[in-house]
Amino acid sequence: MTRVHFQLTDDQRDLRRGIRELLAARFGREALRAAVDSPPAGLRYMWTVLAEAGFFSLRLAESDGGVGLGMAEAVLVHEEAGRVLLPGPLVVSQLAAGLVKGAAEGTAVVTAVDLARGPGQAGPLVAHADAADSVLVLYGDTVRVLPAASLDAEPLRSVDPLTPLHLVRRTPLPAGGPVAAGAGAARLRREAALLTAAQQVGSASGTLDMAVRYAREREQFGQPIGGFQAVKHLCAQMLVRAEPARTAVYAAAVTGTATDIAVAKLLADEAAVRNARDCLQVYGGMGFTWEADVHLHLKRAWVRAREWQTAQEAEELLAEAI
Amino acid sequence: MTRVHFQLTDDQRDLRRGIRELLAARFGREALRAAVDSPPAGLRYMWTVLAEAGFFSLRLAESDGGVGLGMAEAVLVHEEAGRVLLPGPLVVSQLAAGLVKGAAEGTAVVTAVDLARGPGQAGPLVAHADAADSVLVLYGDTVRVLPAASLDAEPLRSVDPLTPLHLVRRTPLPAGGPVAAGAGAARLRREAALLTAAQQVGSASGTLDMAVRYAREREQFGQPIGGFQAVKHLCAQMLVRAEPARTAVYAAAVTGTATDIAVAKLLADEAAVRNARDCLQVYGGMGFTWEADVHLHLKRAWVRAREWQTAQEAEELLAEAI
Amino acid sequence: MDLTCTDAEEGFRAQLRAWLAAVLPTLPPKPSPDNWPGRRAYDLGWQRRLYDAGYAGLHWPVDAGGRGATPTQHLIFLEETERAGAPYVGANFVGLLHAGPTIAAEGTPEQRARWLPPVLRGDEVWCQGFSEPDAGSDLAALRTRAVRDGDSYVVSGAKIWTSHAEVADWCELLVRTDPTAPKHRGISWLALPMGAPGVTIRPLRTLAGSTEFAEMFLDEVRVPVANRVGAENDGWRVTMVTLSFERGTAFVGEVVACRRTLGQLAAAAKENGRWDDTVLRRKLGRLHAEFAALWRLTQWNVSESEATGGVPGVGGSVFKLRYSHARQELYDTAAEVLGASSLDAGHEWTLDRLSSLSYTIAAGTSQIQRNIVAERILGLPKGR
Amino acid sequence: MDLTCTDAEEGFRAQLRAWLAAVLPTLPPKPSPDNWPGRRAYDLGWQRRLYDAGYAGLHWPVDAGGRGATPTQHLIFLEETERAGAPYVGANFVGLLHAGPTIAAEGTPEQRARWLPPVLRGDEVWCQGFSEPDAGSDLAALRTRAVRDGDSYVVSGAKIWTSHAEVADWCELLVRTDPTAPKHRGISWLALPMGAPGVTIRPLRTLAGSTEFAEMFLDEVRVPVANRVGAENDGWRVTMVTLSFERGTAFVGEVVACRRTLGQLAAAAKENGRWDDTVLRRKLGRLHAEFAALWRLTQWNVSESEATGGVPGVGGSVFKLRYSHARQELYDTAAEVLGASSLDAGHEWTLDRLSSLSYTIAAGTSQIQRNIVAERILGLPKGR
Repeated sequence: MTRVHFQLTDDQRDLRRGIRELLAARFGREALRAAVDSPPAGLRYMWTVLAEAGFFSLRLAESDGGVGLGMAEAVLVHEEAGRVLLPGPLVVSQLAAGLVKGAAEGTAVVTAVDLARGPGQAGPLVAHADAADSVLVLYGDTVRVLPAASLDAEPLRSVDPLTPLHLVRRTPLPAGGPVAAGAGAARLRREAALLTAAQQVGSASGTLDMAVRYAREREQFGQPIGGFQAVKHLCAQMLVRAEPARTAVYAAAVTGTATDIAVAKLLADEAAVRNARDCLQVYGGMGFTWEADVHLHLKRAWVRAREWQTAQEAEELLAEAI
Repeated sequence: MTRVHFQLTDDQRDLRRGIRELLAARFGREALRAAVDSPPAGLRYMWTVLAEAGFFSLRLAESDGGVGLGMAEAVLVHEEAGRVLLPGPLVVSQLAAGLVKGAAEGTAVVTAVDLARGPGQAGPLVAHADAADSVLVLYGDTVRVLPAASLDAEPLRSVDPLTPLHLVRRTPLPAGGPVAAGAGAARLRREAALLTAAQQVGSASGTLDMAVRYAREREQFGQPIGGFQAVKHLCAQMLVRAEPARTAVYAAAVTGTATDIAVAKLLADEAAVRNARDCLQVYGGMGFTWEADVHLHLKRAWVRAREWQTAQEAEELLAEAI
Repeated sequence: MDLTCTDAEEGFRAQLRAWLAAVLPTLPPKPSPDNWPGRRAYDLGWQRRLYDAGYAGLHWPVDAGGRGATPTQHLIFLEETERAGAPYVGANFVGLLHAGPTIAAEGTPEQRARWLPPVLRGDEVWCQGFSEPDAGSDLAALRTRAVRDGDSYVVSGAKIWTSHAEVADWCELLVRTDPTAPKHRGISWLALPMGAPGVTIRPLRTLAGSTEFAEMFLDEVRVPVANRVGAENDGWRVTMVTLSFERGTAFVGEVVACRRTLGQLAAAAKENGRWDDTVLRRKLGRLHAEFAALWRLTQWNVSESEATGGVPGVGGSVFKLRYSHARQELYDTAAEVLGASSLDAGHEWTLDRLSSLSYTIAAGTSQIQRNIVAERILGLPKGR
Repeated sequence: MDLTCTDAEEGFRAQLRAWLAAVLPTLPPKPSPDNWPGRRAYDLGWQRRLYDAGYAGLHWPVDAGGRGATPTQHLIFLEETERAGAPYVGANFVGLLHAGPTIAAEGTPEQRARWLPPVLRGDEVWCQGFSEPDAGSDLAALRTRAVRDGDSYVVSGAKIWTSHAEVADWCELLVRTDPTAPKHRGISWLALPMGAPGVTIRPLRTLAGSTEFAEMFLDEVRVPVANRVGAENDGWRVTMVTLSFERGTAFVGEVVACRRTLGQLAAAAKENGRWDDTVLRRKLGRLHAEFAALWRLTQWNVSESEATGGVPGVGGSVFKLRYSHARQELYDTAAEVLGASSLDAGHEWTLDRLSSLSYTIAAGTSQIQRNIVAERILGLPKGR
C-alpha cells in the first residue's frame, strides 16, 4: 500500500487554491497599483478581509477561535501572499494571533522590532509603523508588546513603495512583563524567518511566471524572445533556483528546526532576489518602468532578505551545524 | 602629433611573433603529448633551446651578456609559454638569471621554494625538484641558493602531469649568505607572481582559441555548436574574462607595483581556471579524455593559482590598498 | 506534508540496517581500481549477497523477479546502503538500472526469462552502447548501422563512454536500422553478446587518469534478430520507457555521499585551521544549505512518484542542474580546505574534483538540460 | 608599452586642472533633479564656460568647430573633470556625443553651420529618438513612419527612453522611409524641431522613481526634407558612423566615478565596523581589481584608437559586458556595507543601485552584446 509522504495533502491543495482565488478577487493588480501610487491606503480594510478568511487565526487552536492548522498551511498562504506582493506586516500579525488582542480577528495590525540583531544594522528598522496598532518588541530572549504610537522612530524613504520603514531612534522597553519569555523570542524569530522565506518563494515563483509569460509573448528579431536560448536558459535557472527553495521551505515547516529554517531562508532569499533580477533582464527596458511590477518584487525581496535572518547569519549557523 | 602609449611596440610584436614561432616549431603538440606520456623527458634539452633564443637572459643587461629587455617583454614571452603549456620552472629560471650561475645560459634549471607563505599550506611545495639543479629558497626577506639535490622533499602525485611536485619536509637553510637580501625576496615574489599571471593569461587565451575552433567545427543537431547561443555566450564570456586580465598584466609589467601585480594575478588566475572549465564544457565529452589538451590547461591553471600569490592574499592586499 | 516514515517503512529500514551491519564485515577486500576482473567479481559477489538476502531488484516489478518496492522503500535502501558504506552498484549498474528494466518493460517472456534472472543473481554484467563520438549531445544522431541478414543483424560502427565494457557479458546497443527515417524513428535496441566476433574494446583514459570508460568498435558483428527488444525502429521509445523505473531515486546515494563529504570537509578545516577563514566557513555553510535542499527535493520527488505512480520525468532535469553545479562547488571548496594539498592527485578529494568535472556534461550537458526545462516544463517555444 | 604621458599631455592636464580649480567654485548651485528648466540652464551654462575656455568639442574635428584633440587628451579631459567633480555633460549629452558628431560627419555644410555651433556654445539641447516600445533590442525594427509630402516628411509613431525630451530643442530621429526594404535599409535620419505641432512628450517614470526619460508621440509631424542628414534610407549607416567619435573614451568618467565610490565604500565600512567581515572585505578587494583592470582596459582601448586612428568598435562590447556587471556588483556590495540602511532610498548608493539595474539592459542587453562578441570578434556562426 502506498502512502503520500512529502507532498501537499488534498486539504492543503484546497487551501492554496482558496487563498489564491481570494487574493486574485480582492487584491488584484489594480488594487496593487492603487496601493503603490497612494501607499498608506487600505491596510485596515485588507486586514478585515484576510481575517474573515482566517489568515491571521490560521494556527490558533479551534478552541481559541482559530482555524487550528499548522505551520505547513501557514507557509502555503504566505507563499501565495508573496506571489502577488500582498503588502503589510502579514507575518508578524499572524504570529501575534493569541499574543496580541485583536490580531487574530484582524482588528489589530501588528508589526515588530528586533533589538537583538547583529552588525551591519545602523539601527533597527520597523515596517508599517504608521499603520500598526501594536509592535512586538523582541529584546534578548523576551517578547513584549508596545502600542505602535509610542515608538520613537523616524521615517525613511523606503526602497519598497509598499513597505514603509521607520528607523527606531530609542526604544523604551515597555513597562509590563513580557508576553512570551525565554524560548518565546527565539521561536518567534524562527517562525518569522520561515514565513518570510515562504513569501520569498512565492515571489520567486511569481517572477518566474511573469518572465515566462513575457518571453512567450514579446517578439524580437522575428520570433518570441523565449525562443532564444539565452532567454530560455535564464528562465530555466529561475526554476532551478525556486524549486529547491520551495521544498526547503516546506520541509522546514514540517520539522521546525533552526537548521532547516536557515536552509529555507538562505535559499528563498537568494531565489527571490535573483529571480526578480533575471525577470527584469527578460523584460528588458519594459521592466525598468515604474508601471511594471518586476521592480516591486525585487525591492520587496531586498527588504525581506534583511528581515529576521540575513544570508550571513544563516550561513554561519549552517556552518556550525554541519 | 599622436604617440602610441599603452600598446605593444613594433619590437614587442616582433618578439611575440618570434617566440610564438619558436615554440610552435620546437615544442609543438606532439612534443607536448610526448612529455605528458613520459613526464621527465627533455627538460634540459628544452632549456638549451630556450636559452639560445634568449628566454632566460631576456632581462639581463647586455653588458652582462643578456638581451637587455624589460618586464614588458618578459611578460609577453611567458604569455606565449602559457598559451602552449610549455612545462618546466620557466618563471624561476628566468628570474634566477644573474643570481644563479648557468641560469641565464640555460645550463642550470632553477626552481624555488617559499618558506614564508600563509595558511592553507600543509607544507611548502616545490615544482620540478628532480629536474632542477638549484633551488631558490625564499625565507622571510632573503633569497638563498641551495643545490636541488639537498632538498628533503617527498614526491606527490601531482595533479598536473607536466608539473612534478614535491612536498618539502624539512628545509635546512643553506650555510652561505643570501644572494639577495631585504627587498630582494619581496621583489622576487612580486615578479614571480606577475610572470605566473602572464602564463595564466596565455592559457586563458589558449583555451578560448581552442573552444572557438571546436565550436566552429563540431556539428550537433544539424549545425556547428558555435551557432547555439549557449555556446556562443560561453565563448564570449571567456573573452570578457581574458581581455581585462591581459591588460592588467601588461599594466603591472609597466608599473611593477604590488597593487597592480595583485590585480593581474587575481584576474589572470580566475581567467585561466574558468576559461579552461568553460572550454571543457564546450568540448563536452571529447574534452573529458586524456588525449584532449583542455584538462592540461585546467590542471596547470590550478597549480599556478596557488603559486606566489593566492586569490585570498591578493584580495586582502587589494582591500587594504583601496 | 509529512516527513516521517510509516511503521512498515521503519521496519524495513531496521531490518536492512541489521543485515548490513552483519554482512559488510564479511565482504572480501576491495580490489584495486585497475583490477577489472577483480572488480567484476567483487561487484557480482555483492549482488549475489543482496539476492540471497532478498534485496535484489528491490524496485523491479514482482513479475520481473523484483520486490516491487515503493519508491520510498527504494529511497531508504539507497540511503542506508550509502550510509553504511556498502559497495556501490558498480558493474551491475547497467543491468540493474537500465538494460534490465528495459527488458522487464518491453521484452518478450523468453527475453525476460533469459536475461533478467542472471542480472538479479549477480551472474552477468551488462554495459551500455548508446553514445557515439560524432553524436555527442545529439544522442539520436547515432550512426552505428544494423543491416538485416536472415536471422541476424550485421552491425558496424563505433560507441564511446561504455563503462565496464572489458568485463561485460552483454551490451544494450542502440543501432540504426532505418537510415532513411527521421532520426528518432530508425533506431532499434539490441542485446549484443560481448564475445561476438568483430567486437573490439579500447580503454578510454579520462582526464582523471582512470580507464573507467572504453570505446567499442563493431565490425560486421552478427547479432541474432531474437536479441532485439521491442519492434524494429522503435528502439528510441523502448529505451526512454526505462526511465520510469527510477522514480526520483536516481541521486539518493550521491546526495548522501555529498553530505558525508561536507562533514569531512568541515572536520578537516577545523583540523588545519582553515575554519577560521570566514569566507571558507560561510561557503561550507552555503553548501550545507545546498545539499540539505537537494535532499528535501529528493524526498519530494520520490513522494510525488509514490503518490502519482508516475515518472518524475523532466523534473529530474531541475534536480540534475542544481546538483551537478553544487557537487562541483563542493570539490572546489574541498580544494580550498586542502590548500596546497589540493594539487596532490593522491588525495581522494582531488580525484573526486577531477571526476566532478563531468557532472555538467555527462548524461545531458547543463545546456541541454536547460533546454529541456525551458521547453518541456516552462513551455517556452523552440527557437529558429 | 608605456603608461606615462608626453610633456604636452601633462601640460594639457595641468592647464585643465588649474582652470577647473578656478571655475568650479564660481558655478551656481545645482538645481534639484525635478527642476528640468533649471537643469537645462545649469548644463548649458557649464557648456558655455567650456566653450569660452576653449574646451568645447574637445574631441570634435577642427573643421566642425572642435579642437581635434587626441583620444589621450580626451581621456585626460574626462578623467580630470570627473575627479574634480565638474558637472556632468547632462542635457548636452546627445548634442555633443551623438547628434553633433553625426552631423559633423554626414551633414551638408549648411547643416553643419546651422546645428553645430549652438551645440558647442551651449545654446541648444538635443535629444535622441531611436528606441521604440515594440522594437526593444531589435532597434532596426523601428516602425515610426515618415511619408514624403512635397518638401516635408509627415512623421507618425512613438519613441521611448528619450531623455531630456521636455527641454530639448531638437531630436535626432530615426524614421522608416521605406517600409518595403529590408529593415536596416529603409531608415532615414531626421532633425526634428521639438516645438513642431504633433509632438507630445509624456514623462516615463523608472523603477528608481525618477522621470529621467520620456515617451514621445508623433502625430503627423511635418519635418522639412532639408532636415534629413545623409541620403534617404541611409539613416542606419549614418547613425552607426558616429560611434567612431568616441574612440574608446565612452566610460572614462564612469570608471573614475566607480573607483571613487569604492574608496567611499571602504571608508564607510571601516567607520561602521563592516570592514571586519572578511567576506565583505575580500569582495571590496575584488572590486578594486575589477575597476583597476577596467581602467587599464580603457587606457589600452584609447591608446589603440590613437595608434590606429580607428574605432574600438566591437571591442567596446567586451568592455561594456565586464563593466556593467562590475558596476552592479559594486552597488550590491554597497548594500552590504550599508546593512539595513540599504533599504533607505534616500541614500545615494541605494538610488545608484536601482539605476545600475539598467546597465545590463540599456544600449544593448548583455545578451545582445555577447552575440556581438561571439559573432563579430570570435567569428562564431550565426545560428539557425
